[in-house]
Amino acid sequence: MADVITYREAVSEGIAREMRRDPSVVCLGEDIGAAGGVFKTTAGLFAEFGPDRIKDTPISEQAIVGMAMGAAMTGVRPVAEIMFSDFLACCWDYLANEIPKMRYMTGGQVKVPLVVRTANGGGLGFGAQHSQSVENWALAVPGLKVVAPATPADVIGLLAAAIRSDDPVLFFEHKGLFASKGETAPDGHLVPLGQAAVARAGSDVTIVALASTVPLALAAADELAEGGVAAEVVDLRCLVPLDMATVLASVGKTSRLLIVEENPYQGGWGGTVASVVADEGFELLDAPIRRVAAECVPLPFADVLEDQVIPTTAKVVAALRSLLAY
Amino acid sequence: MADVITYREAVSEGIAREMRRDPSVVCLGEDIGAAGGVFKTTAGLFAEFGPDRIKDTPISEQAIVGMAMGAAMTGVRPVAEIMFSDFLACCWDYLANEIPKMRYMTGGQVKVPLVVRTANGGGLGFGAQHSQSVENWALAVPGLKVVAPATPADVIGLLAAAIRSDDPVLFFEHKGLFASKGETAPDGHLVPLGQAAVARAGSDVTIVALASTVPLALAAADELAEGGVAAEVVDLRCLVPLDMATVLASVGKTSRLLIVEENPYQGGWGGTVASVVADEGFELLDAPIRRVAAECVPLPFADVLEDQVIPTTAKVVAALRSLLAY
Amino acid sequence: MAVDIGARDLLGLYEQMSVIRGTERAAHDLFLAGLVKGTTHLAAGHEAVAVGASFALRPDDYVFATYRGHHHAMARGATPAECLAELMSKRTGVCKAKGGSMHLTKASAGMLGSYAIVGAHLPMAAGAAWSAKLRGSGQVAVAFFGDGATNIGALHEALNLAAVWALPVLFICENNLYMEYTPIGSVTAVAHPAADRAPAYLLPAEVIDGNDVAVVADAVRRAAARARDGGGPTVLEALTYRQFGHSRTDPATYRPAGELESWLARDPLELARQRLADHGVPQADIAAADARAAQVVAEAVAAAKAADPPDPADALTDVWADGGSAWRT
Amino acid sequence: MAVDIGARDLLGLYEQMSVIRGTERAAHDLFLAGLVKGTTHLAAGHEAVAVGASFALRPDDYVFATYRGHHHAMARGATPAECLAELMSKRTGVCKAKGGSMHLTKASAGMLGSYAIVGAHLPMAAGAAWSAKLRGSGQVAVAFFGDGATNIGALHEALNLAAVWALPVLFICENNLYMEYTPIGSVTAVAHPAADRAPAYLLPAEVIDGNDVAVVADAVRRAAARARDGGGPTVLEALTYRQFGHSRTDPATYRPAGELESWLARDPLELARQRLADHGVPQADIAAADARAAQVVAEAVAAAKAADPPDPADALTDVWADGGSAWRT
Ligand SMILES: Cc1ncc(C[n+]2csc(CCOP(=O)(O)OP(=O)(O)O)c2C)c(N)n1
Ligand SMILES: Cc1ncc(C[n+]2csc(CCOP(=O)(O)OP(=O)(O)O)c2C)c(N)n1
Ligand SMILES: [Mg+2]
Ligand SMILES: [Mg+2]
Repeated sequence: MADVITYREAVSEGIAREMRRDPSVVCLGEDIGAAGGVFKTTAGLFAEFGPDRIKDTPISEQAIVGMAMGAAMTGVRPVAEIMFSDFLACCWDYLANEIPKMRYMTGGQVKVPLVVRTANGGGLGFGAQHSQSVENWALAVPGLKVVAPATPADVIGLLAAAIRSDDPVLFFEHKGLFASKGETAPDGHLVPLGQAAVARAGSDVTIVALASTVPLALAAADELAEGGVAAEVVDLRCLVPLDMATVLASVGKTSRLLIVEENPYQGGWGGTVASVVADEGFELLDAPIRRVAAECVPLPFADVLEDQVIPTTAKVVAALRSLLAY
Repeated sequence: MADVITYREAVSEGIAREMRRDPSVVCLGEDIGAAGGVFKTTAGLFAEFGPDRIKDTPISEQAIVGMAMGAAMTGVRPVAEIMFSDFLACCWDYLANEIPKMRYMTGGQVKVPLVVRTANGGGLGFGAQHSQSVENWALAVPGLKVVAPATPADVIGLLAAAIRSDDPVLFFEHKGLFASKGETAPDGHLVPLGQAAVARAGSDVTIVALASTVPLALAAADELAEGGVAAEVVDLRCLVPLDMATVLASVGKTSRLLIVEENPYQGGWGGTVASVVADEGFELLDAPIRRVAAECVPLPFADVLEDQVIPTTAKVVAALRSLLAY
Repeated sequence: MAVDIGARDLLGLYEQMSVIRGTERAAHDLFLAGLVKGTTHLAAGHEAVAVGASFALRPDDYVFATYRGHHHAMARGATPAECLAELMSKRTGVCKAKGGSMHLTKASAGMLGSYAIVGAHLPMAAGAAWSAKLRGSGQVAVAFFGDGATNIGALHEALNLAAVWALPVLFICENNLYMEYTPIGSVTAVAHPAADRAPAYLLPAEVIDGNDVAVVADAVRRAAARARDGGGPTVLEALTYRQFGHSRTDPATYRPAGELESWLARDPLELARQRLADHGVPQADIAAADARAAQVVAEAVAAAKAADPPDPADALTDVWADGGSAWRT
Repeated sequence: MAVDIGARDLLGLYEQMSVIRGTERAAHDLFLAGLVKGTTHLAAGHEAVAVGASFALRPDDYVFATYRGHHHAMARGATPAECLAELMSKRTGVCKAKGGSMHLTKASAGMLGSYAIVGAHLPMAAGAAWSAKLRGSGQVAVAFFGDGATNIGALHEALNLAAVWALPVLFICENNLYMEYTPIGSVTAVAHPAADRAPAYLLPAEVIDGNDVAVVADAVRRAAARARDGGGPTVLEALTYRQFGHSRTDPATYRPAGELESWLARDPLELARQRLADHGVPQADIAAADARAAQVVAEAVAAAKAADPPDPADALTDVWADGGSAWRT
């Protein structure tokens, strides 16, 4: 039996494995050192790798990511932490305009092999500036790989792929999943970027999910299974590269597509998935494409309000029922 | 006959009309004063309104937009210029996390009536950091109104609506349109936010376009008209509020939808439009939904390369032909 | 330094601090009891900064605070009841439970918000000051910020522009030695992260005892007067200490032994009691003030507990000027 | 200040400056002729900063420059031909015509890019210095930036972190008095926008004559030596002037009368000629250097003109490590 670890532990485990393997991997961020990070996702790293490779920084998001970029251009593989994904807005220039464009603008001369890790998403009552799902900002920027794992094993396997990648990777860890548990990953485990996982097989309807919405989709599928409906759950794992082949293959089986995303509908990645299917998969569809997404509001503080805004299992179940009834 | 002005002139005309009407309207930005702006879109304002209402700033995008926010919260209506839309990344925190959330987070206590104007888009050989279409960053943020006019009259009418709005508005002026000409707008002209325009009526296929892609869509429609095809061109004018009613009504007539956008496909607003139609308009469609969008690359410098990346009339015509042949 | 607060005013300030301290303790207990969700950052220890500054400001001046802002909200007039109700996700919360602990705002009292992205509000305060200047209102804007905020880019941009435009804005740093768990001294070269940066903008600065309410009031009064006279911004660095951990249940084990104790000895309420004694205020008056404060806090806790949760439908209001949140037409 | 460049080296530096000046003039003419599209920012007048600094650096040191960076690219070893080809959108451009004038980069010569978002590259240079320190390579990183960049937040964050980590990085400001059309003095309170900020980070700073190649070389050599010895960063503010307008065809009418002329009298090439004369270098040698430079430029123009445009298929390469640009699988 494989050991069980938390998603939170998987983060530090995944980083530690790569740091042991490759001495050029270094970490920087706020309170990631002796404190082990505000989410304890870097716990133990400082003790094992010491102050040269695990660097506490001032509150300077631009310097954190900008320095990571300069280091990545010159022979180091930085793993930078931005504490909450909302704060990516404070260094967005680096992620939108600098890092992803470097290789292209220089005609291929310069690579930027870095990972920016960040705690994404809501559901914990942290309010409007500490709860957003901002993966769509990144999706719109050519040149960034975008990863968002849903399980501890995927955290480890995707961190390995991300840190070894010569492309810059934005790695979204979901706050709501930190306490969740799952099997750990065997030594050397690597999940290639751009391969979706079929988290549950089924033939009646396809649910496409990412990170926090994977457990919601699975719970909804369980609920429908009681009524004899077999839902297939596709965990995208990455937004870039986006594994549309797996999605289209699933829709080919089920003819029905529901997309579940934590971010607001407008501008959400579900629109990209839907539009590919509405084009290339048009003939596969027996029903409209539906999306369960967040409302167009900032994330409210009170949990009773937050529940109204972001997807819940109940909302996914309701959407599936209406889709199946079409 | 109405007078003809350029899109560029329409910007300063639109601002001037509001500044004359409302003494609380003030402008700030880099080189917007005596110099009249790098695109000459504020030409004449300094002479007419003087140094208190037209403020040159240092190169401090965070201070520009952050100060505009503080001023807007306290009885002034700032119109801030961010020279190139790419630089929104330098003050993204204000546009993503602060301005749009203020009213909601405070339970409705505080309004933020400001406009951030910026020169958006490519096609001029300005390279990867001065050419992006970044309207999708804004689309993904609840609480921002997003405007992108295609004609001089719309520039004036939408600026009036934006400046008078008690909601924060991100106003995208397209660099490629500055030199274009059109009828000016009558006194008091106001185009409400969230109303698309049918720029050309037709019954065979719907083309949804925005800003720079409106003239492309019209040119393509002209080309197809020679072959007897009547394309309807919907100019969205705003992304938020998004006028899906007009789009769905058009698709109801034509049963075919092509979306033309300058930004990359992944994460682009066309995905949002497509997914609404693939849901609510599913039964209206006789063909897959197609999108002509930019490639997943930073904007290259050389024009022969840039043409490969962003939409052109030829690409729109080709996409229409294939869609009509379906 | 001329500290000219009379005994009567001082006792009032003491009582305000006592109310804030009591509310912070209550918030702490309510958090441990599971009645405050999410996160919360207590300001116990910082009371003198908020209360002293508020005393020196006009009611129509503007205050911008951080996620550690309960004290500023209350010092400006938000009631303990509406603050605790906000923390406890109640309909009667000062922001209708939409903001939460980190975003307490009371616009009607010139408390223009608590901001949870470090440093972001510094330009906003400059903007409010610009607005005051444009309108000729004579108002001053104040930004309170932590030592940790002194290394973020927005600080630099705000100080420079405020200086060049000679805006009526005060930048008041609450230097409590720590960011979250990392000492500010380990990530800043200069000794005074705020005051030592002021010369880079030709701004005047003062390092003050942030635990002495009279000292704070005096420094803020002088800075505000200069700002109103067109003399531009001032940087004040108030030395203080947070008595709880950074947030929630942080046990603050990173503190060196004895540090907390030495600061507790200079607790702002204790310093105020000493000053009151120096002014000849009887112990009984102080005790009475404490008793009134305790009463206010107890009633606030009760009221917040008794209040209703928000109406779920309220989740979709207050995005736009029309009251709603629709993104399409 | 010890300026110990021998006559021979100085003549070499002069010739480099002459090549750069000639290339900038050619770029100007090619722009007016419609052969350079988009925009371009000429560095004529700034040559001494680039050439002096390069002389003082090791070949493996790192340089980060701005959109006004032709001089830095060439000083570090990019050829005039590949630079002009880039400006003219040719396949042989130093960035394959994907970057353009604002993004000249020659990584193999340690010229790690030209950046068009003001100030963004300052943290990058600090990061390269951090990398050098981690690898124990003894390399130094240099960021060149304009006076206008001194008011952007990234500067503050970079200077602070570089100071605290004692990184081997040099921050060299080319203060040419103007941003685009607005004088830096109108938006900055201190007299020296870069040097006067250094004390805020406990960093050493020097204001130097940026038009005197020997002065620049000397200051950079000393700063680089200190950085290599673990002494941390230095801020240098090089006073210089851009002889053309900001970009493209800007006629620079905002300049006060006589200003350009007074700076032309201190043209870096003229100053170098005076120094060469002081060293007893014959006029003929100087003329021969100019002639060689003119030849190089003429050949570069011819080569760039003759080169092919890029292959359209190249538009979709170089995004990812696999060479392509696919966003889906
Ligand atoms: C831009 C940004 N980076 C990081 C954080 C996370 N964070 C919240 S509080 C804090 C420490 C702030 O320290 P300081 O400014 O000294 O204020 P204090 O908490 O001591 O009052 C950090 C790093 C944030 N909220 N915003
Ligand atoms: C963040 C940002 N804001 C604005 C601009 C537009 N812009 C380009 S160059 C320039 C002036 C820069 O002045 P300075 O730093 O002095 O450099 P110089 O052009 O004088 O070499 C400005 C405002 C930009 N490129 N980036
Ligand atoms: Mg602190
Ligand atoms: Mg300059």
